[in-house]
Amino acid sequence: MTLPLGLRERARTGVEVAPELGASALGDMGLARRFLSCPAALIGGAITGLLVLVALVSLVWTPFDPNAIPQNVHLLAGPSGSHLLGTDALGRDVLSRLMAGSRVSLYAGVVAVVVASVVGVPAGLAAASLGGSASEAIMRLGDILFAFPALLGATTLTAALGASTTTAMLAIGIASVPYFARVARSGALAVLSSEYVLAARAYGQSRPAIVRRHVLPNIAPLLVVQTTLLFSVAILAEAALSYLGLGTPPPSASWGQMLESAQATLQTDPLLALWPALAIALAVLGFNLLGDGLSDVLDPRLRPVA
Amino acid sequence: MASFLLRRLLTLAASLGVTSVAVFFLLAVLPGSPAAVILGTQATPGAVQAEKVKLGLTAPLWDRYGHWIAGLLSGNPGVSYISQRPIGPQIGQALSVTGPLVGLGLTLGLLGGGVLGVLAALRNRRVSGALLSSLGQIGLAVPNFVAGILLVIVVGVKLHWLPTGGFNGWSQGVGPALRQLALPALALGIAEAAIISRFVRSSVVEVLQSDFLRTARAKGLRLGQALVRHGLRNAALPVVTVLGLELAGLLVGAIVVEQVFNLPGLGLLLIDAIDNRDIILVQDVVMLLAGTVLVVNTLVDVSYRLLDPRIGLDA
Amino acid sequence: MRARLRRPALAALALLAGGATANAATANAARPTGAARGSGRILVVGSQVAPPTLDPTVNASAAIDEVVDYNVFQHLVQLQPDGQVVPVLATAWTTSDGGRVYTFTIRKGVRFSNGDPMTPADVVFSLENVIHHPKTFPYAADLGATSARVVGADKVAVTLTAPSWSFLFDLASYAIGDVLDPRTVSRLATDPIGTGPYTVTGEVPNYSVTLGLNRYYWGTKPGVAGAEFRYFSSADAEDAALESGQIDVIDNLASPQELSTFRSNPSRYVVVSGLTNGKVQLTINNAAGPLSSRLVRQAISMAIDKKTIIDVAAAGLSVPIGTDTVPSDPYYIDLAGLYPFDPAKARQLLARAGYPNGFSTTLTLPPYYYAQLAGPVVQSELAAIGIRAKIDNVQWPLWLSQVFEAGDFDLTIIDHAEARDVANYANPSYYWHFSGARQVASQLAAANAAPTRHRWIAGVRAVLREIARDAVNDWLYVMPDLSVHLKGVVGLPDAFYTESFDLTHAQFGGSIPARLAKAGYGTR
Amino acid sequence: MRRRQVVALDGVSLDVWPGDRLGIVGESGSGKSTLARLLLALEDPDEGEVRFRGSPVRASCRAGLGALRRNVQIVFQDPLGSLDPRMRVGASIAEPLRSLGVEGDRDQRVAELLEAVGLPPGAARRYPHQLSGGQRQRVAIARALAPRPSVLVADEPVSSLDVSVRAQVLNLLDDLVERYGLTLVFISHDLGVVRHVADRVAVLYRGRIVEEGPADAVLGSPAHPYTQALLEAVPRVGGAITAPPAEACGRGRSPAGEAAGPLDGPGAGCDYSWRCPLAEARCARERPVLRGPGRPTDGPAGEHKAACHLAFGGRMAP
Amino acid sequence: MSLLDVEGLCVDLGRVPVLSEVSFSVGTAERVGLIGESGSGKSVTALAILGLLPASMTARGTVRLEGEDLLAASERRRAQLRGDRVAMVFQEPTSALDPLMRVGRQVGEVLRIHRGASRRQAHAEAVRLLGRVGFADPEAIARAFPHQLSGGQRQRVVLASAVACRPSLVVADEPTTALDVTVQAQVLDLLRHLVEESGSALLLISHDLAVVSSTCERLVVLYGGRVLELGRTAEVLEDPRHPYTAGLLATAAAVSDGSGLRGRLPALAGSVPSIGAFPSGCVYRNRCERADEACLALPRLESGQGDHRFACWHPLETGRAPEPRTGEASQSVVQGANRASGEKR
Repeated sequence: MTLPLGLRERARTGVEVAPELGASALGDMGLARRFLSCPAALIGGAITGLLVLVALVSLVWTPFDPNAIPQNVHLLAGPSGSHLLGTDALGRDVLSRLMAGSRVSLYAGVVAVVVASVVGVPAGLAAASLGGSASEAIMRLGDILFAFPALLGATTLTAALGASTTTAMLAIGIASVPYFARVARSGALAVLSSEYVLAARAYGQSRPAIVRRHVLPNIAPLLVVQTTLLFSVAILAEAALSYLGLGTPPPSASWGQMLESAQATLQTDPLLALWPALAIALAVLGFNLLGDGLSDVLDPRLRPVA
Repeated sequence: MASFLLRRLLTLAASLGVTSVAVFFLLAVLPGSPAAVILGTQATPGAVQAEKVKLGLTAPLWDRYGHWIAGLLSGNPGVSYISQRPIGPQIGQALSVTGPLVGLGLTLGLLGGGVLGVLAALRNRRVSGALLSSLGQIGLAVPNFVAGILLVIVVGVKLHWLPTGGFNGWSQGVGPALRQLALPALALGIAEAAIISRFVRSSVVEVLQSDFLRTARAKGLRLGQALVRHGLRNAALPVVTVLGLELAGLLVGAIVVEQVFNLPGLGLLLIDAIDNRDIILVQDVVMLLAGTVLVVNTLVDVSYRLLDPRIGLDA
Repeated sequence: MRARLRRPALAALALLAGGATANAATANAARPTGAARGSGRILVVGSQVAPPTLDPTVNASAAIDEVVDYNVFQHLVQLQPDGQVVPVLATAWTTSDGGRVYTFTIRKGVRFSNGDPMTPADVVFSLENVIHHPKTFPYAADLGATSARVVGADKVAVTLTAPSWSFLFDLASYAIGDVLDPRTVSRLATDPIGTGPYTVTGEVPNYSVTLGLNRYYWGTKPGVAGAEFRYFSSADAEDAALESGQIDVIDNLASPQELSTFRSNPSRYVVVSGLTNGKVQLTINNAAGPLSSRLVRQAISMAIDKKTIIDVAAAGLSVPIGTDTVPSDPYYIDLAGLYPFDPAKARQLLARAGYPNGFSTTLTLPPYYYAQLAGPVVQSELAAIGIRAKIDNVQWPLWLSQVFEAGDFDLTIIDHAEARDVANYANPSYYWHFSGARQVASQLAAANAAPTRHRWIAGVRAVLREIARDAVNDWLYVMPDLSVHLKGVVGLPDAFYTESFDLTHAQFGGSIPARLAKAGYGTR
Repeated sequence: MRRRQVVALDGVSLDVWPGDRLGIVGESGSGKSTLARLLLALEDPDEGEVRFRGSPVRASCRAGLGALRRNVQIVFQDPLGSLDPRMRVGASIAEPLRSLGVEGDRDQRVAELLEAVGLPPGAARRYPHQLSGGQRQRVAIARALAPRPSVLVADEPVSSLDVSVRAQVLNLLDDLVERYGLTLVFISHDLGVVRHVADRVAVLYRGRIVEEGPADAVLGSPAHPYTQALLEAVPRVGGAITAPPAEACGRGRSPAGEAAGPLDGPGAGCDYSWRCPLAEARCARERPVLRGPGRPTDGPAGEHKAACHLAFGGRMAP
Repeated sequence: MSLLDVEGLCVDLGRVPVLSEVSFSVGTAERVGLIGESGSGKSVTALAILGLLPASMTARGTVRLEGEDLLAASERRRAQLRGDRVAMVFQEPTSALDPLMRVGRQVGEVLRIHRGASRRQAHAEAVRLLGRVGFADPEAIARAFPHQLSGGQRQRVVLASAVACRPSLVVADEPTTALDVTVQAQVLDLLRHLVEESGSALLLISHDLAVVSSTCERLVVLYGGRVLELGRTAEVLEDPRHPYTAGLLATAAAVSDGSGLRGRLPALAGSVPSIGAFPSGCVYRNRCERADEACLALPRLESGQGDHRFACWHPLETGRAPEPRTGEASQSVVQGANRASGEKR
């Protein structure tokens, strides 16, 4: 349960800023060009793109049915022509399950992000625009949530709602709320203290309109970066929680599940654990790199105060 | 200063209070009861009820909460439902493992992350810097338990340098105990170093671009000297602020690493307690973990103000 | 299902740890510094679930008995690995009143490990303790006694509620038979005092329990200097510990799939694969919708290929059973062929029951490996006949409260580990809601009251056939027990019909006396 | 806890009449930006009030703000910071029209405004960072003019611009004020700049107006020693530096010649007295009121006034 | 031989030229002003002289200080010279000081580096220096942290450490831009006194013609990374030959002039391009109303009278007043002690 990895860092440091000198020389490059000229974004984008592609393909085609247990059980077969990555302890095709598992990982990220952002972003915006004791209360609640071991939240939710990817990611999403709230708040504070917001107030724009038309578009890059990083966190967490029996239930193919079931035959069939482990590491690396790259590519001027 | 401390302490107390309520009631609604676990499949409805009465689980929630809190405040964390033993010594024993483990992990993380981060910052925008950064990326992508297992293979099994797991207590002597904690601490420290190195890197990059560092160089210090004399102190400040956050991460990490290395620490205690619905033990351990994080965050907050002369304690 | 409460999927956290151990056999032979040496070596036993307490009178956890039963506490009579009930703290017994009263002659000269002499009064105290706490003393009901009293200088008489052919077996098998020192019962949780060869000398909760030799032991001193039970949260860490010589024995592997490593090195390891009393079964809620139909239950039985299940969940090291009995039972009967694997027939039965298109149901799985492994197979095989089972994984406490206590489930997979527990089918409120429970109850009562052992066996067999015909549950296979120890360790039990990991005769090296070998100690 | 109360402005009374070109001069910390925010009802004063066309307006009371919002607009110092970086220039200029509910064809109005500030129509499609500093400031001015305000507040509008661009923007402001008959409140630290756009000048020192009057009078014959010091300190091309006399400066007090901000001003007397080379005993005791020559108290509007015991007929040097 | 000789200094940011062929010199104890707007490369010039360019920039050409080529020197050698022979004052006194270090130590540090002073000696000297830059209670200031001082005080601290080793050259990059006008005057005054006292030369870099012209004996006008004009202050002010200089002069004079009142200001056309976006040939040609095809070629620095030089194909005639582009107000361009009024219109 290595929960909050990159988020922790981002929550504090926010977006890295390109050095002042040279910024004007790089000047008016388009978003696409800046993306293409940033190796981290490019590699991360390629990995995550591949992940999405595999997930989409797996919806319509996998070499075998990832969940069906064949009648004439061929257990733990090594890689072969028909089963490129072999079969698992129940005779299921590992490649098919790996492909299907990408869906679970992406789904995990989506659920976690939706929960974390739906709660965290409004909370952070409220903290930033209300200020004073309301802000203090919101942020202290975030601290408490943060201090609360996510493992316990996951256990409780699973016990209450049953083990499923959704439940596990609900817990991860809730645990990530403080990060989104912090980022949203610090970004919003930077925007709200800007002169263009002052100008907007001077021409009579209402507070909600300021948040909608100025704050949200301006903190969007921060949130996009945060979202990418939460994806990597969610993939790790899904794997960890699946081990604990708190995540995706079998027979659904999830990488965490696959790792969990592979550990029993680790000595004889280490490859069975290697594939999902590699998939997890690659996906996490991809999302982390994409997040890092995007934070460089997307507007580098806006940085959160805090 | 005093008023700031007072205010911070009040906030801390309020946070701890809210946390205790959250912990208690979250666990109160957790399905499954210690009575059922104790009786196992020998249970009959009457027996479960009798066991619940015996354990005091039938009292109103607020009474139980009050009883628990009163106990905690008077230094008595209560008696385990399942083992019927006082919890204090159990937690103390577990802390004697987890505490040093987390401490060592943090130390290794700070040292490794510091060195890696400074080097990556100095090599910023160069190939070697990118390589150092990707080292950090890999550290982030490999979960700490996988790192731990790799360590077991390489250091423990292939090289036979250090034991692969278990912990026989401090009574065996500090040396052997540290040897047993070395690999787990390293497993914790690697992931931590990866995280901290990224903080340090961005912090040092910022300092490297700062005017005062340029001024220091204009005075005749070479880059390295200027960094040592002026840069690192300044770069360390933002890193201090994340220590509280990192501690929370380390505590969670320790739970996992204790599993891998079979260490009788808080993680094992907590997971067993959850499995057994030993609710009061779970409450105590979670309060300890959450409380530690909250307290450390407060300490970090205060010390940050002490370290940085620009921020008054009045503010 | 009490037995073998293995640490669930948690163990899996140590992903890849097994890889670490592949070459560990040659590495790190150093023994932990914690092990005392002196006169001899301490035997270190690896296990998975640590005892929550050492008090067997308040908690049903099998992990308690694993350590303290037979090793620390002894019974009047005990069960040998060969299945024989033999006198231990009693030297002899007689029955009277049509089998309702058992009179035991208590062994003389026995002392508790604190030096207190064991008296018949202590025996009475121990039994009365069970009788007076029927609700919170685990397995108290199995004693089936109403009173115990001292009758003469060295005799204790126990009066049963009804004649029972399994009283001695129950007294030998469960902690209800433990003879306690009345002066120490308040400290049982940490300092259990018994008459066995060992006494508890140290404990690190969730990590280890150390046993030293009982100075006052009345029998032959064990061939080891002491013993330590070390608990592993991860199976891989446990395997690594054995391979690196940090432990000597693994009591019950977490999963049969680990076996291959040890089997491949027979010069170093001894693998003991014995059977237990455990019956791994697909429990069917007889009161839940379509499942209340016998035809449906029979269809399920025919849809599930036991061989596949045994291959997947037990590495092929088990035998199928067709009803609630295992080969070691005196009344064992093989009904495994009653519902042969035949999906086509199963589909017909389903159609006859009115479900030609099958139905949807839920398969609730506890976090134990056999259920986790067998679950998907069952799901897949049920799907083949049109029954769409959704898998719901639950934690153990939740399984207990939701499935076991509340009976709120459709299907579940569980190991019913208790021996001779056919009486569960006589309980109409038992969680599977068997509709014929009352009839079975009277049949069983009659059988137990049977004047001869033969009639008793015949009566129970009738019940077993009855529940099999009704397909109350789908019995899958006998739970195997897979232990591994280093070649030099001898005198360990060959089979595990109680929860005790009996170390009474354990020793390093040397040969096993023929008497013990015959009783089932260390022949494999 | 010892909370220091920060008084940014203290007892400022200022009238702006239609058609006025009022320059407000002050160094950093003199309260000039606070004054701008008060004028726009972006903040509320702790005491006193801001009246627009006779009715008091409060930032906290939306109801009375409508007329003010439509009629009073502001241009800030940093044109990059005052434009939303994620909004195209055209959208930025149209924003006030949208939020104030101004009817009409917005695109056309945007085009008009761009033309008025001397930007090509294509500028509407650009982002602020694609423009130069001067162009950005033109956009900010266009946005301020969008709702056809009658009053324009310019808070240091040219101090972040390149020297060679500064004059263009000042000239543009001048033109626009002329063309639309605007009332201008021009806030700056730079006397030279103020002189070129203002008819009337008020000098702020530590949150108080120390001198006020027609620009030629105030700048031509300053009555307050602070104004005089300010004027002398302005470097002239080819001129020598005239530093105001340095004071003893210790820790906690401000260095000579620098307004340390409104944090720890002396209590009763003239705020400038401890820096003033002419200060007398009573300057430290008694706070001078703003007054014109001749009369002991408030003079008529528009008259040259100064808050100095020694001004007008005191012993001050001309 | 001059104290500082900059010859053909070019600095590139990647492939973008930031400075091109910049040459000028500073004599011993001479005060030279470097005028430039944003993007002119004036700060880069300062950093190049000190050898403090960011890693992303590369410098070519020669920068000789007392005959020693700094660009060719090792970093170790340059570090020896920095703070000792050549000192630098930066624009932002707030960020130029280490926020975590007491002021006294920061001032004394340069003596510890170059003079091997002990901690105690350095402190004593720091206190003395702080007294010299006008602090009444230098002991207290030495114990203060930078944030406890005002902007002007901080800049005095920076000045104190700059002159601590009596360098032969002080490079001051916009030292007063962040300060209020009254403080600016004092700091400039102090700066001049300090360099005079220690016999140092001063290279004063500013965008403000008024500041530079009132302080320096010679001027260098930088635009788009190139020197457009340089010469003695009086000559350049009196007789600007480059249209840019002339325009700048007109604007600056009009703004800083104490006597003029409302009216149109003489203004330069267009805006300053960003780095890398300056036109080829004459860098000013896209804003210059005298520009024609000739300006597509790069103009060389032409010699005028004395050491007055300028780079323009169509220079203003000598003695002619700069032409205001607009402006009704009739104003003297130059005034004060230095002189001759160039009347426009």
